[in-house]
Amino acid sequence: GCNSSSTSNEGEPDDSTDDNGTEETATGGQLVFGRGGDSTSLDPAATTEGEAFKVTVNLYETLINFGEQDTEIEEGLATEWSTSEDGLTHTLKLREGVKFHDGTDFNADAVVYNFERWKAGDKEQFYYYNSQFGDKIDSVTAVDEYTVEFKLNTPIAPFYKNLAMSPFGIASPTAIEEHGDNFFKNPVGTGPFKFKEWRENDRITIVKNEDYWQEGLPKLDEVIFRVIPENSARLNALATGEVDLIDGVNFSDKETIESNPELQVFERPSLNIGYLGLTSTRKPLDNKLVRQALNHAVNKQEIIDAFYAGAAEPAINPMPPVVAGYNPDVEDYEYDPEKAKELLAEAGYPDGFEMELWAMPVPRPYMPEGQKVAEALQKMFEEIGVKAKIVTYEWGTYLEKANAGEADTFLLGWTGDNGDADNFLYVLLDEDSIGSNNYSYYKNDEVHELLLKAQASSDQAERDELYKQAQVIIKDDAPWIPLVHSTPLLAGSANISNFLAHPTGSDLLSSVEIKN
Amino acid sequence: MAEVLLKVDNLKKYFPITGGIFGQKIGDVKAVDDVSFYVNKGETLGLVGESGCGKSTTGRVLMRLLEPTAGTVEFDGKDLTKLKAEEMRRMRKEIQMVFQDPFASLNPRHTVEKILEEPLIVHGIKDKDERKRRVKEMLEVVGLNSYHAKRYPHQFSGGQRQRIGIARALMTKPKLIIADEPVSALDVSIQSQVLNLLEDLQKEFQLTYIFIAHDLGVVKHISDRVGVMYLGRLVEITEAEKLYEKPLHPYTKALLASIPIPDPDLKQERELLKGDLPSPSDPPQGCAFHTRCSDCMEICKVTRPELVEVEPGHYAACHLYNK
Amino acid sequence: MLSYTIKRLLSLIPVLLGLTLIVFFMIRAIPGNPAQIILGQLATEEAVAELTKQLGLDQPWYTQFFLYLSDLFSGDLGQSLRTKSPINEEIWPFLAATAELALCAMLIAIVIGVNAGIISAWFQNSWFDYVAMVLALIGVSMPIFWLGLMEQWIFAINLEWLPTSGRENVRAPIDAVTNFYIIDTIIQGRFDQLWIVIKHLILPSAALATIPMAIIARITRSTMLEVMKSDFIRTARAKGLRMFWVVYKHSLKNAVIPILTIIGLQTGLLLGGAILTETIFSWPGIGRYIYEAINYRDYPVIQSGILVIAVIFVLINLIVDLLYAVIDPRIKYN
Amino acid sequence: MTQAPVLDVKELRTSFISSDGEIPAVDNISFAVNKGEILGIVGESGCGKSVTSLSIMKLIPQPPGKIVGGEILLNGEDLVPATEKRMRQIRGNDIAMIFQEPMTSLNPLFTIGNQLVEGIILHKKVSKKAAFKIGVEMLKLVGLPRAEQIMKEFPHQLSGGMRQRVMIAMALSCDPKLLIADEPTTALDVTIQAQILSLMKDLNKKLDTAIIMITHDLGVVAEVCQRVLVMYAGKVVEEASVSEIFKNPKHPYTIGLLQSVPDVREKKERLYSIPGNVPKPGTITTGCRFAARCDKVQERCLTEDPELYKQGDGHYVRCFLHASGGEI
Amino acid sequence: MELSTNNQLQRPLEPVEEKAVSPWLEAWRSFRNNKLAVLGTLIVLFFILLAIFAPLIAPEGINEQNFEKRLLAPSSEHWFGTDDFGRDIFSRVVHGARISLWVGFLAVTGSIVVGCLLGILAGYYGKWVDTIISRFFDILLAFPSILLAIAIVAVLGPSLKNALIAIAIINIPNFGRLIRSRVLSVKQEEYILAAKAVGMKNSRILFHHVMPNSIAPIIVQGTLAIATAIIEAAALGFLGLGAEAPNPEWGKMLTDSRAFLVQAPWTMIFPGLAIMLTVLGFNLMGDGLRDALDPKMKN
Ligand SMILES: Nc1ncnc2c1ncn2[C@@H]1O[C@H](COP(=O)(O)OP(=O)(O)OP(=O)(O)O)[C@@H](O)[C@H]1O
Ligand SMILES: Nc1ncnc2c1ncn2[C@@H]1O[C@H](COP(=O)(O)OP(=O)(O)OP(=O)(O)O)[C@@H](O)[C@H]1O
Ligand SMILES: [Mg+2]
Ligand SMILES: [Mg+2]
Repeated sequence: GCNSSSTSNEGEPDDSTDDNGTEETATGGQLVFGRGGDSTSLDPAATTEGEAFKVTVNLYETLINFGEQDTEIEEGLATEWSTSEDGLTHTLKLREGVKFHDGTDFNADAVVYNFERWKAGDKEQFYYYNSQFGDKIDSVTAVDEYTVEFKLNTPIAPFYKNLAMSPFGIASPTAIEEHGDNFFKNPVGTGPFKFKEWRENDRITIVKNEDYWQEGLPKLDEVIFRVIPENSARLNALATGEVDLIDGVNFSDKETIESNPELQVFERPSLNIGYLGLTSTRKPLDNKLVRQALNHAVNKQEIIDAFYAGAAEPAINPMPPVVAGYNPDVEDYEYDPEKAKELLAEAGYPDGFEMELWAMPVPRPYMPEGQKVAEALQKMFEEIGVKAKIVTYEWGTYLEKANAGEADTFLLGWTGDNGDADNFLYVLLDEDSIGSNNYSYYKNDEVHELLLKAQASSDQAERDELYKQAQVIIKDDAPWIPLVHSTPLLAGSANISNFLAHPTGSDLLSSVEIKN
Repeated sequence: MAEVLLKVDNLKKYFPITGGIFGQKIGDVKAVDDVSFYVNKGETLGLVGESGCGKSTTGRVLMRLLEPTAGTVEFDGKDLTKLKAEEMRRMRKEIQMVFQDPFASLNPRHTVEKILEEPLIVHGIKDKDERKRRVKEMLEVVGLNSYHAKRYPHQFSGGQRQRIGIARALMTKPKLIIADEPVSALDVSIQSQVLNLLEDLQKEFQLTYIFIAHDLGVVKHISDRVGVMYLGRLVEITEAEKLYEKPLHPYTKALLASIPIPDPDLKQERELLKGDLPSPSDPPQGCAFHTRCSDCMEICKVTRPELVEVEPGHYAACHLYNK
Repeated sequence: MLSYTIKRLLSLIPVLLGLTLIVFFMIRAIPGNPAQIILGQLATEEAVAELTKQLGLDQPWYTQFFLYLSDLFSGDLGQSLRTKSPINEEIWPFLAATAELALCAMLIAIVIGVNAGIISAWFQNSWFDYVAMVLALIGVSMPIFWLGLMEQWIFAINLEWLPTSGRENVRAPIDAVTNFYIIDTIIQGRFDQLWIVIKHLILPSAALATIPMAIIARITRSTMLEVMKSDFIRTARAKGLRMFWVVYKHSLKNAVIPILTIIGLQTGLLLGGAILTETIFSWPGIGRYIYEAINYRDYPVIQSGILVIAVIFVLINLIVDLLYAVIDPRIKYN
Repeated sequence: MTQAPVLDVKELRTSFISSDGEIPAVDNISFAVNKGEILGIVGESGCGKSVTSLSIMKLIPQPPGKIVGGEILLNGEDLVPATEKRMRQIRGNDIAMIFQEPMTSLNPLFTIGNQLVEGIILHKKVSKKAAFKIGVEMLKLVGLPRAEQIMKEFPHQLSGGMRQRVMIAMALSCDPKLLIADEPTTALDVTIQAQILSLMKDLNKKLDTAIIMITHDLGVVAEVCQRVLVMYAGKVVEEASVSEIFKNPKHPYTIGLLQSVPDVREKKERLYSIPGNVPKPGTITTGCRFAARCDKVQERCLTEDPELYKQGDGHYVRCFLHASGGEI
Repeated sequence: MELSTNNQLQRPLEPVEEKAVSPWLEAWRSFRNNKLAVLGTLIVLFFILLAIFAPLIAPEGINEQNFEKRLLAPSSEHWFGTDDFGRDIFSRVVHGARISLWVGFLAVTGSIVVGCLLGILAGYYGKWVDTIISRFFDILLAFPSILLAIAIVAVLGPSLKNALIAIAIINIPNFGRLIRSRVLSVKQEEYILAAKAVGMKNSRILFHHVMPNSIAPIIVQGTLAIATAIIEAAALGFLGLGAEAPNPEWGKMLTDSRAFLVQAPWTMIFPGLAIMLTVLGFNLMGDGLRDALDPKMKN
């Protein structure tokens, strides 16, 4: 297992520090956070995994922060920032007097060190850096001890939003050097909590950072992230008080939890889309009419009522409405099996056809019950004469095969990283993204042009307009059946207060309080 | 002199004992060790000896149900040990066997008819009615009824089963029958029925028997000549009368003396053999019997005595007569 | 005895080798390139090729296999692709968790199963016999995943007597030394925690114990019945021995070999078969460890995980074999 | 022989309950064993010899077996109603038993010493050490060499004859008044059988233990017994002293039996044989059970059940031919 | 003391009219008298009938989704309640019998065929053939079976068919070993020696003596194996590695309803009971068959 390398000064065994801690502070207390999977790395830059960020967001801080429950930008480790006219130079003023958990100072050199480290790595090592910034950052320099200057090759429209993403948490250069390859197991940041122990597939323990720069934070003494893979088992553990807070709550349990006075439900604002991809290179889905017909066949509200307990809204566009650039004027294909049949007949399939419908084997926030949604869809398609065979693989294979275009239709979804439209439309539907996140092999030159243009622009209004145009085209082409924007649920004991679920899925726990 | 049907020379059968780390051979069980004898046409040769002395093994090696380690078995002028598998298979028509355990030697899932028919099928009698007829005949011959044909072995008593076993052996009209303790598992009153049957059949079909038993009374009753085995070796062989009246080998003497006689007045003071039968995997040096022999001499501990003709037709393997 | 042990150990080599080979091939037959999986959906082709090379996956299979074997010989189980930790270290807590669960389950199964079997045989055709054997039959017919869920529903959720899942109270975690928490709490003198650990063990081990318990009870009963028919039992009774001694001394020792065989077999099966129970009770055990590794195409983990279980399984059977010789003087191993 | 018998069995009936109903394996058997006497019981397989002996020990497997009637008087005490506890005191102490199969009658997993000492400690209430000493003595008594060593050995290390000696030693270790030997030599070779028989005769003389010798070998009977019981299909068909049985057998079955044994002394041209098979128990319910195989069968044999008719001093026959007490 | 023969008054020595009683008939008689075995057979028959007449018994079918009727408790309309699709659980359980029985039967048949082939080869030819095949069995048996099944399904991809194949594979060594040991022990029997002595060819001995005497244990083992195969299929279904939606496979029904354990326990109770009962039925029947057929218990 992973031994605790407690950064506290006392060299005493863990339990004694632990006990002292609880006795000393009046607030404090311990929060056990039950979740579905373990982190694979605690070096946020080196991973793409949501489960990792859930922990690292509490260990590291980013230069810019998102809002408490939105993706607006706020002060983080940087207190002021400014952009040059041409949009190519960004200057950030850093917070003073912040220390890393290992006692070293946070300053401009540390920021530069981190960026250079990421820049030196390739896409495999530091995915988000390469996808969000990549070669577009020319240089990062320390102007003085607390000022950093970024020079870009081309403007990056969502530059600050990107900086606020969890992967760009600033780590202690000393610790990076010291731990080398094992840094991912020994995280050192400036965040409200310090890393204590990691037992793989079981739990990660983080403890209060006594020297945190924000007065009075964090409230908790200790947070334990505990792995309970099964959703219902996790809820059971919450109900019996073994854990205090859980994510991945089945929508179907919402009512039960709400009716229990000892529990409460938290809703995570939606920043996601769940959809059924229609691989447009595969027969007969290469026919637009067929794709539209399938769109007409789906009763989204029924799915939402049955599997989301109403905690979702039907998706019309490939991005959630909260994201700037959302086009509210696009109309959805209404649920109309007759129409669907007509379209099919028009496309040359009056008797329907057979196809595969791939269902995700794992619960995701945008689709906690992929298998069941698939079953419901299967039934709906049957109504219009399309026989869908439900197919599933383990998650790794699933993605790989879908990526290779082997699926006729497949369930999938996306949770936004930074709340920018680019992070949905370009990433998911641009032809550049075929082979990465464009699983449906959708290709439309017009859309491609619009998206590239939006990417290059730093005028938000112009960008919004471009994205709106793109959505209209995409709607007509129907490369997907956009299904839902879910409001993922969390649940906690009634003792918890001040917990705010963040749309990105990484929840900062510094102001959470618990009455024991 | 009568015609010799079977002649066995220097027959040996060793079973390997495996062991050690690699399961390699670490020794031999000399189940049959250099045995020679002959059987005349139409006679019964009895083989007696204590349990484990190699009687059954001898019987099986003769038919090549076990491959001999060494030696020759000449049957009707042919050396059986040299025959190819297929030739031997055909030859089995001529030599048949009756087994000791009437419960184990009949396939529990076959009807009597099937059991008896099989030898005919195997030896190429294709006509079904012909086979059926012969089965019926044979059942009558061994004292069963033709209505028994459809029944299964478990529906018969031990004695009846042994009759079925005998019938099976007779189906192919063999010349020689090796009977391996055919009556040991039977009760006295049934035993005599089977013995009588065997004798009747011998007369009727001019059969030759090798009759293996450990009951000296039975052997004497049925045999013309008797061979006595001890630890894989033949220690004495001669005509039955002679053997019982004037045994030569000390082991034979002791054996005869051990038989309880069903006559309360005849409570003779007998000489009991000391000790137990040594293990055939580690037989004593020299004469195998010397450890229990009351007449043991020095030479007995060193040299193995040969089977010699002490008197006409009376062979013994003992140094007492080896001059 | 020693030479027998050596002989048996040597004879394990082909089995283990074959096992390794089969696992090796099977893992490679699982669709999906591990390099791709590790790098995620967005990796470039060159990067995948690079990592493929780095992992040695481009080598011919026999080279890969022999490399793997030579690592195994030096006691190196390889490195997890996912966590990049040496499997030697990583696997232990999972193995220990499963072992603790399995041993606990086996203990329950043996104590109850053997005694129920003995008493059933002793009082053949009594009501106890009937009830015990019907229960045992239901036991062998029980889908344990269902039983586990029902247990959870009744005892953890409705009655709230026992915790629903996990090994410990995460609020006051146990400092793992051996990773056998019962032992850990005892050597650390934390007896309040010992109780908690035991409470966590009860439901999963009860679920896991069901089938072996039922099987052991049935085997015990039938072998005891057979043994109790034997001549030497009649001898013992003819001596005037108390039935208790006849049963527990003379009969049991003779019935022990088949019982032991089943116990060995079941213990081995539990180690790998605990995966369902582990899933239901969120037990951080080896079954789940391997199961998750399959999802991630973590070749080395799957390979070594299965191998470790198989080796343990084979070793348990070896121990059982050696125990035969201790119990039965007739089995002379030379 | 006016002395009170050690064991007096009166009208013992033992049945087995099966799906076909109640099958009497032992049907109204009466006999007595006197002190120091060797009583032989002969008969074909399945005629109820073992059931008789197990009934005396009350070791009939129950169910399906059951003693349904009669008395078993051991020194006047009726064992039929005796409790299991009382029986445990009697078994091995007052009545000891040895069995046919020396190979399987010893527990293979315990040392000879362990098994020998067990009974001694139980009945003689002595220390382990003392019991061990007695055990060694007993082994020496039955003529086993290196007794101390054998105490530490396991049954499989001994030959059949040695094991049977151990069984005898075990049986005699608590000075029983009665020893039941159920075919003790059937599984042994002739030479070993002779050793064991002579040992038993010696011990009988030396210790004055009464012995019930069950066998199917008439030679053995002639050799060791004083009195004989001939059983057929669960019933005693003839009882007499040994010399009477051999010189003057009366029951057709006894006669047939004696005639069908091939004799080493003289060669008969043809053996006599009793036709037919031993009936399965329970199949014959009326008349004399031997009637089907008897060549002297009369009308009434098929309908009436003959009684044991007294034929003079201690000679009883269950045959209508001798109903008047005369001879043919 | 002379003995005359030929007495008129002989009672028949045996009843002539006694019928031929084949060992099978004998086994059937003893099976019939075994109450538990009969009970087991009735249970199995019951489920077989359910499977055959499923469309008549439960005409509602397996996939009548009706979201208005989600998670209804058992009632006269829906005996076992409804699931989260509003589907009638009774209908699904009834149709599920088809899948479970079919999987159990096919998987076991498959392993019997392959296992027997290998087992006969090993037992009959001995030497290196035996060594190789036995080692192969040893290796397969050294895997914990469920893990092996999971791995096989991982290789083949999760589906009912592949689950069936995986179950068949993991059961092969059981049958292989059984047959091998049967062949070896039958080979030792005296009646085989007798057959050889008669001059029978090996192939004939194999087919006329060894095989018929091995059928009984295969039937017994096969019945019991169907029981385990049903559980194994359900376990794979439970792990999401078995039947595809909307097949009402019992194990899959259990996982699908795990979330409703508290809210709607009937969604779990009935499929679980169905598995248990079917398996119990096969186990009882197998036990009964063992008692009736295994020659060791006879005599
Ligand atoms: N297949 C075998 N493998 C090894 N040893 C064997 C084999 N068959 C027989 N033996 C040994 O060979 C010796 C002679 O056995 P065999 O069966 O011929 O004796 P027997 O005289 O027929 O004895 P019995 O009177 O008990 O039938 C015995 O010691 C036996 O253990
Ligand atoms: N446990 C039992 N269950 C049913 N019937 C039994 C049982 N034991 C004995 N019998 C029946 O009782 C009858 C007498 O058996 P017993 O063992 O006394 O015969 P035996 O004279 O000792 O025969 P053997 O010479 O074969 O030992 C047998 O026919 C048998 O069918
Ligand atoms: Mg023999
Ligand atoms: Mg008996």
